[in-house]
Amino acid sequence: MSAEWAWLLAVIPACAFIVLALFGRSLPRQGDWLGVLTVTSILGLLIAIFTKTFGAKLPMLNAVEWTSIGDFSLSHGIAIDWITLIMLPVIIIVALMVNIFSIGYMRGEPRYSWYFAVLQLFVASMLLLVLADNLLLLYIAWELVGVCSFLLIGFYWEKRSAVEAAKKAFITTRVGDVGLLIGIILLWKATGTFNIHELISYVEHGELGGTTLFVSMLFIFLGAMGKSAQLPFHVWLPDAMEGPTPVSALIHAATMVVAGVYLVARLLPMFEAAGGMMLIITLVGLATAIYSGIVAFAQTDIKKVLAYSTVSQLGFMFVALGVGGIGAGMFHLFTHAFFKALLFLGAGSVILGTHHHQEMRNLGGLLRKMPITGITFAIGSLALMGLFPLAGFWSKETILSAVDYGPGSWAFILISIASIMTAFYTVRLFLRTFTGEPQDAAVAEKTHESSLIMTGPLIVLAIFSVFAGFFIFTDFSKAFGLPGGISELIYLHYPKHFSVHWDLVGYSMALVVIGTFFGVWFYWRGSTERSTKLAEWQPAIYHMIQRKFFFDELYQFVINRIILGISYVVSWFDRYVVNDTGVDGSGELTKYSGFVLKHLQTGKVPNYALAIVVGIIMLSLITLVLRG
Amino acid sequence: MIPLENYLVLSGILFSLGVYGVLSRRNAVLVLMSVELMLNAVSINFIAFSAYLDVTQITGVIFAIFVVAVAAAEIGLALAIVLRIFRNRSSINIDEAAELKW
Amino acid sequence: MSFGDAFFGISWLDIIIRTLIVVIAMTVVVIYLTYGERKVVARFQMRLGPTRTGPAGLLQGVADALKLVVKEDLRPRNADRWVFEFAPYATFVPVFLVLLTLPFAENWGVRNLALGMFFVFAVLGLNIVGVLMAGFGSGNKYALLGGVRAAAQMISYEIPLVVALLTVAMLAGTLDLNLIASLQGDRPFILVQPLAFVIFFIALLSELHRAPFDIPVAESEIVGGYFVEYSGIRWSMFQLAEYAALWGFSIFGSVIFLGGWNFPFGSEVGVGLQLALTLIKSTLMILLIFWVRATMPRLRMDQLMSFCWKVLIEISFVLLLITGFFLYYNWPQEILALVNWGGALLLLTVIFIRTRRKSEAEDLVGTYKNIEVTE
Amino acid sequence: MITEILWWFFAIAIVGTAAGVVFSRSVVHAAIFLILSLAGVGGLYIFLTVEFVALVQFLIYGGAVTVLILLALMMTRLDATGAPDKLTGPQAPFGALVGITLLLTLVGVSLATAWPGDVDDLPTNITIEQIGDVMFTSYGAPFIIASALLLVAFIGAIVFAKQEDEV
Repeated sequence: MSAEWAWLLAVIPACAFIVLALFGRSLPRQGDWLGVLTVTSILGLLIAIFTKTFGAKLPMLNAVEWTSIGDFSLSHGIAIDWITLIMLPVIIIVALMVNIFSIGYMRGEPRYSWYFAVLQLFVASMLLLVLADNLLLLYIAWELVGVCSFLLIGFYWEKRSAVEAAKKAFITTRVGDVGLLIGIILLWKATGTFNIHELISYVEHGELGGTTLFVSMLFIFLGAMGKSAQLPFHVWLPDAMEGPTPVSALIHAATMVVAGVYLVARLLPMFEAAGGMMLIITLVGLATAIYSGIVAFAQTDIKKVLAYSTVSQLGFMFVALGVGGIGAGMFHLFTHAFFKALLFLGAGSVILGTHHHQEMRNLGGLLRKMPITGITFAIGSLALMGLFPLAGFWSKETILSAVDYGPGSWAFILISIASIMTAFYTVRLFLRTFTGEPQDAAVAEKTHESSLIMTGPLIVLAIFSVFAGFFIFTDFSKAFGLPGGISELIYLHYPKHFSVHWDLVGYSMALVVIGTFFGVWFYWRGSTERSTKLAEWQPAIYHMIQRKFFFDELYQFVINRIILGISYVVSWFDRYVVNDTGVDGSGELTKYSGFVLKHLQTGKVPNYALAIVVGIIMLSLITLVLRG
Repeated sequence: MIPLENYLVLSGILFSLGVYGVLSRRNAVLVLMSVELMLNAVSINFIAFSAYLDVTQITGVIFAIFVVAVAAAEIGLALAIVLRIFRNRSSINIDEAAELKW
Repeated sequence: MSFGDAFFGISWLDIIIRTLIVVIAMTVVVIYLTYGERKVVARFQMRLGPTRTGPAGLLQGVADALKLVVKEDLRPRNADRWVFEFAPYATFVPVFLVLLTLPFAENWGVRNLALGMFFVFAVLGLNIVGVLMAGFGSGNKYALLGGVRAAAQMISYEIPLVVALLTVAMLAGTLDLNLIASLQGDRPFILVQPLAFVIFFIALLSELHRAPFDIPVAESEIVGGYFVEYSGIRWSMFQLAEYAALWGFSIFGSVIFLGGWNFPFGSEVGVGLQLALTLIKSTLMILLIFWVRATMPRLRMDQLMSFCWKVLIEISFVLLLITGFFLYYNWPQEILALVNWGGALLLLTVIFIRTRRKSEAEDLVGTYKNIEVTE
Repeated sequence: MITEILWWFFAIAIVGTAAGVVFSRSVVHAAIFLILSLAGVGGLYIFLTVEFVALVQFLIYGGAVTVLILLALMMTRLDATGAPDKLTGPQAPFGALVGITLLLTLVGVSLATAWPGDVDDLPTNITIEQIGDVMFTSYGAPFIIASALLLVAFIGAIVFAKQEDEV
C-alpha cells in the first residue's frame, strides 16, 4: 500500500510548484499558504506510510516500465528501505519548518511566490532523489535539486555576488555531477541495469568487481563529494550563503548537501567491495572536517561560520561511512539536519532582527534583545558541540565508536581534533553573537525579537535537537513504533544494538570541554582581545586561515591560466581548423565543385534525354545480367 | 501464323527509331513525332501481348486505347507549348532553348 | 466475317470484281454529277446550262473528262515534288474507301463491316491529310491558305457530324450500316432524329466544301484553294474525289437517315427496286445540297468556325445527352421525336433569321461593307 | 500465306516510313511519313484482330494528331532567313549509338524470352461490345480520369496557344 502511494510524496509538491509558478502571483497571500499546506499534506502522507511500513518487509519496490527499446528496457520506480525512511522525515520536517519560517523571513520580498514555488520544486526533487530505485532517476533528481539550489542561491539576482555564487555552486557541483554520470554509465555498461538493488546484488554475488567497480565508484564518489561540498569541492557551499537564509537551512544544511552522504550510504556495499574506496572516503571526510574546522575559526560572518561547520559535519558523516559505520553516518545526518537547520534559522532570525547584519563584529549581546532566538540558538550550538545528552552528542559518540572500532588510532585522533574544533568555533560563534556588549550601537538600537511565525519553528527544531539523539536507543524508538534504534535499522553487516560506552562518553565530553574551554577563554563575554593577540602573533597563518587556505585563489589561478590557456588553444583550433578548413572549406569545396560541374548542365533538352535513355539502357542491361 | 516475336521485334525497331529521333532531332515538332513513334511501338506491344498471352482479358487493348487518349492530350498540350515557344523566340529549335543551364 | 478477311481473305477475287463495279459506277456517276450540278444550278439561275454536247448536253461531262486527261500536267518549280504529286491520291483514296463499305442494296456492298459507320469517320479524317498535302506541296500561298482553311474547317465539323451520327447509332444499337438500314423498314431515323439530320447535313456541307461552306476553294477569294496549282489529270483526281465524296456521303446519309434501300413505311422489295430506292434517296440528298449551293451566300471563315464551335457542337452534345436519357429510361421514342422536331425547327428558324439580318459592321477591317450603289 | 506476305509488307512499310520520320530532311515529309507509319500500325492491329483499335488509330492519329502537327508546322515554318534549318542536331551519332544499343537489347530480350503459349488460333475478333464492357466496368475509373486529363490538357492547350493580346 505505502509503496504504491509513496510516489505521491514527490508528485504533490511538483504539482504545487506548477500551480505556484503559473498562478502564484494571483493567489491570495501570493500562495505561501499553499507551500505550507503542501508540505503538511505530505507530512500526513508520510505518517500514513510509516504506519503501514512498520512490520512490512523492506525494501518495498514499485516500478513501472518506462520505455523499451529493443532488448533494452528501462523501468523507473521507487524503493523504500530504512535509509529512505530516515531521510524522508528529515526532509519533510525541515521543509515544513523552513516553509513556515519563510513566511516571516521573506515577507515583502520581490518574487515572493516564485520563492515558494522553487521551494516546493526542491522538496519534490529531493523526495524523488531519496525514493528513486535506480541511479538514472536518482541522477535526474540530483540535477533537479542542483537546479533548485542554483535558482535559490541566485534568488537575489540583483546582487552581483549572488549571481556569482549561484554560478560557482552550479559549476562546481557540475564537475562532481559529470563524475556521477560517468560512474552511472560505467556501471550500466558493466551490468546493464540502473537498479540500485540489482547492482548491489551483483556486487554481493561477485559478478561485479575489480577495477571496473573501483573506477565507477570513484566517479560516483566524485559526484557525492561535489554535492556534499567535500574537499576540494567545498568552495561553493560558503558562497551559497548568498541565498535567503531559510534556503541555507533547508538546502545547504539539512537536505541537499547530505545527498552525497545519502548516495554513499545507499551504495556503501558497493564502495566496500571496491578495494580502497573506503579509505579514500575516510581520508576525504577527515581532511574536510579538519580543514573546515580551521577555516571556521577565522570567519566573522555568522552564516559563513555555519557553512564551514556544515562542511565539517559532512566530513564527519563521510568519516563514519568510510569506516563502515553506516548507522553512525545516517544517524549523524539525522540529528545534524535538525540542529543545523535550527542554527541557520536562528541566524536568519538574527539577521532579520538586526536588519541584515550578519557580521559578528557588528553584533554581540543579542541574548537580551532576542531571548527566544538566543536560547534556541544556544541549544542548537550545544547540540552541535555534542554536549550530553543532546542530539549531537549521541551521533558524534556513535561516530567515535565506529572510528575506534574501525581503522584505529590515527583516524580516531584526527576526528577527536575535529571534534574539539567544532566545540571551539561553536562557542566562539555563540559568545561573539549573543553575549557581551553590542559592538555597534546603531545595530543594537533597532534589534528586536522575531515574530512567532519565525520563533515557532525555532522552538520546534530545538525540541528535535534535544530529543532526536534518543532515536539511537532501542526502547526510545520502540516507543514511537519503530522496530529498533537507528543503528539497528540501518546496518551493513549485522545489526548493532547501541549501548552507552561510558569511557567514550567521558572522552567525548572531555573533547567538548577542551574545545569549550579554549572558546570561552578566548571569547568570554564577546571579547576579541585574546584572539586578536593570537592572530597578531602569527599574522601569516591567520591570513591564510581567513583566506580559506587560498582555495579560491588557487581555483581562480587554475581557471585563469590553465583553463583559459587551453580554451585559447581550443578556440584557435575551432576557428582556423574547424571553421575555416572544415566548415568554410567544405562550403568552398561544394561551391568550387559546383562551378566545375555546372558545365555538365548544357541546358539542352536532348542531352538530358540522352542521359535518361543511357541510364535506362544501363539499368535494363544490369537487370538482365543480374537475372542471367 | 505470325509468331509473337515478330511483333516484338517490329515494335523494338520502331521504338529504337523513336528514341533516335528524340535524341538527335533539333526541331521540337520532330521530337514530338518521334515520341508518337515510341508510343505506337508500346501500343503494338500491348496489343500483341493482349492477343497472344491474354486472350480472355483484353487489358492490353484497353491500355492501348488509353495510350491513344493520353497521346492526344500530350500532343495537344505539347504543340501549344511549341507554339508559345515559337512566338517568344521565333524558333522551335530546342537546342536554342537552353536558358535553364547553370 | 471479319474485317481482316474483308481485306485479305480468301474471297479476294470476289472483292476485286465488286470493287471494279464500284469504280466504274463511281466514274459514271461523277461524270454525270458534274453535268447535273451545272444543269440544276443553271435552272436555279434561270439559265439552260450545257446543251450543245450530245443530246441536251448529256455528253458534256465525258468531254470535260477527256479534255482533262489529255491536258498537260504542270508542276510549279518551287513545289515539293513528292508531296505535290501524291496529294491527289491521298485525297481520293479515303473517299474511295468510304464507297467500299456502303450498302447499295440489302447486303449489296463491296464489304459489309460491323463497324461500318466508325470506318467512315476514320477514313474521313484521312481525307484532310491529302488536302493539306496539296496545299503545302504547291508552294503557293493561296494553296496553303486553302489547305489550312480546309483542315481547320474539316476537323471542326467532324465533331458535330460524328456526334450527330452517334445519336442515330445509339438508337440503332449498332454501327453496321447494313443493319442500320434494315432497322428503318417502318420508320426512317429522320422522323425520330430530325435535329441530328439537320446537324449532319450542315456538317456534311462543310466536309464536302460545298456552298455556303466552300471557303477553302473559294474562287473569288483564293482562286480555287488548295488545288489552284494543279492541272490535267491530277486536277481531275481532286474533282473525282470531290464528286465521289458527294455521292458517297449522299448514299451514307440516305442509309442512315432515310432508310437506305427500304421502301418507306413497309413492304419488302427486290434487289433492283432496292438499288433504285437508294439512288432516288441519294439523289434527293444531292439535289438538296445543290439547292443550298445555289441559294446561300458563302460564309466568312470566322463565322464558319464560330457557328461550328458555338452552335453545332453544343446542340449535338445536348442531343446526345437527351438521346442517352431517353434510351436509358426507356422513354417512348415518340416524345424524343417530338423534342427533336422542335429542336430542328428552332435551329432552322434561327439560321433563317440570322441570314435575313443586315450586317451591323460599318467599316471594320476584315468585314464586308454594305455597298450602296448610287445612280 | 497471303496473310504473311501482307504482314511483311506492312512491317517493312512501317519501319521504312518510321525511318523516314526520323531521317527525312523536311519536317513536312516527316509528318507525312508519320501518317503513313501510324496508318500502317493501324493496319497491323487488324492482324491482331482488334479492328476497333485500328479504326481509333486511323481516326485519332491519322486524322486529328497528324493534322494538328501539320497545322503547327505551317504556323511555325521558318521563313525569316529562307535558309532551311538543319533538323538533325550534333548529338545524332550518340543518339544513333544509343538507339542501336537499345534495339539490340530489345530484340535480344524479345527473342531470348520463352513466351508462354503462342496461341495459333487467335480469337476471331475482339468486338467493340467486349471492349465497351471492360472499358466501362473494370476500367471505369481510369476512363473517367483519362477524360479529365483530356479536358484539362485541352483547356491548357487553349490557354497556352491563345494570342497574348487576346488574353
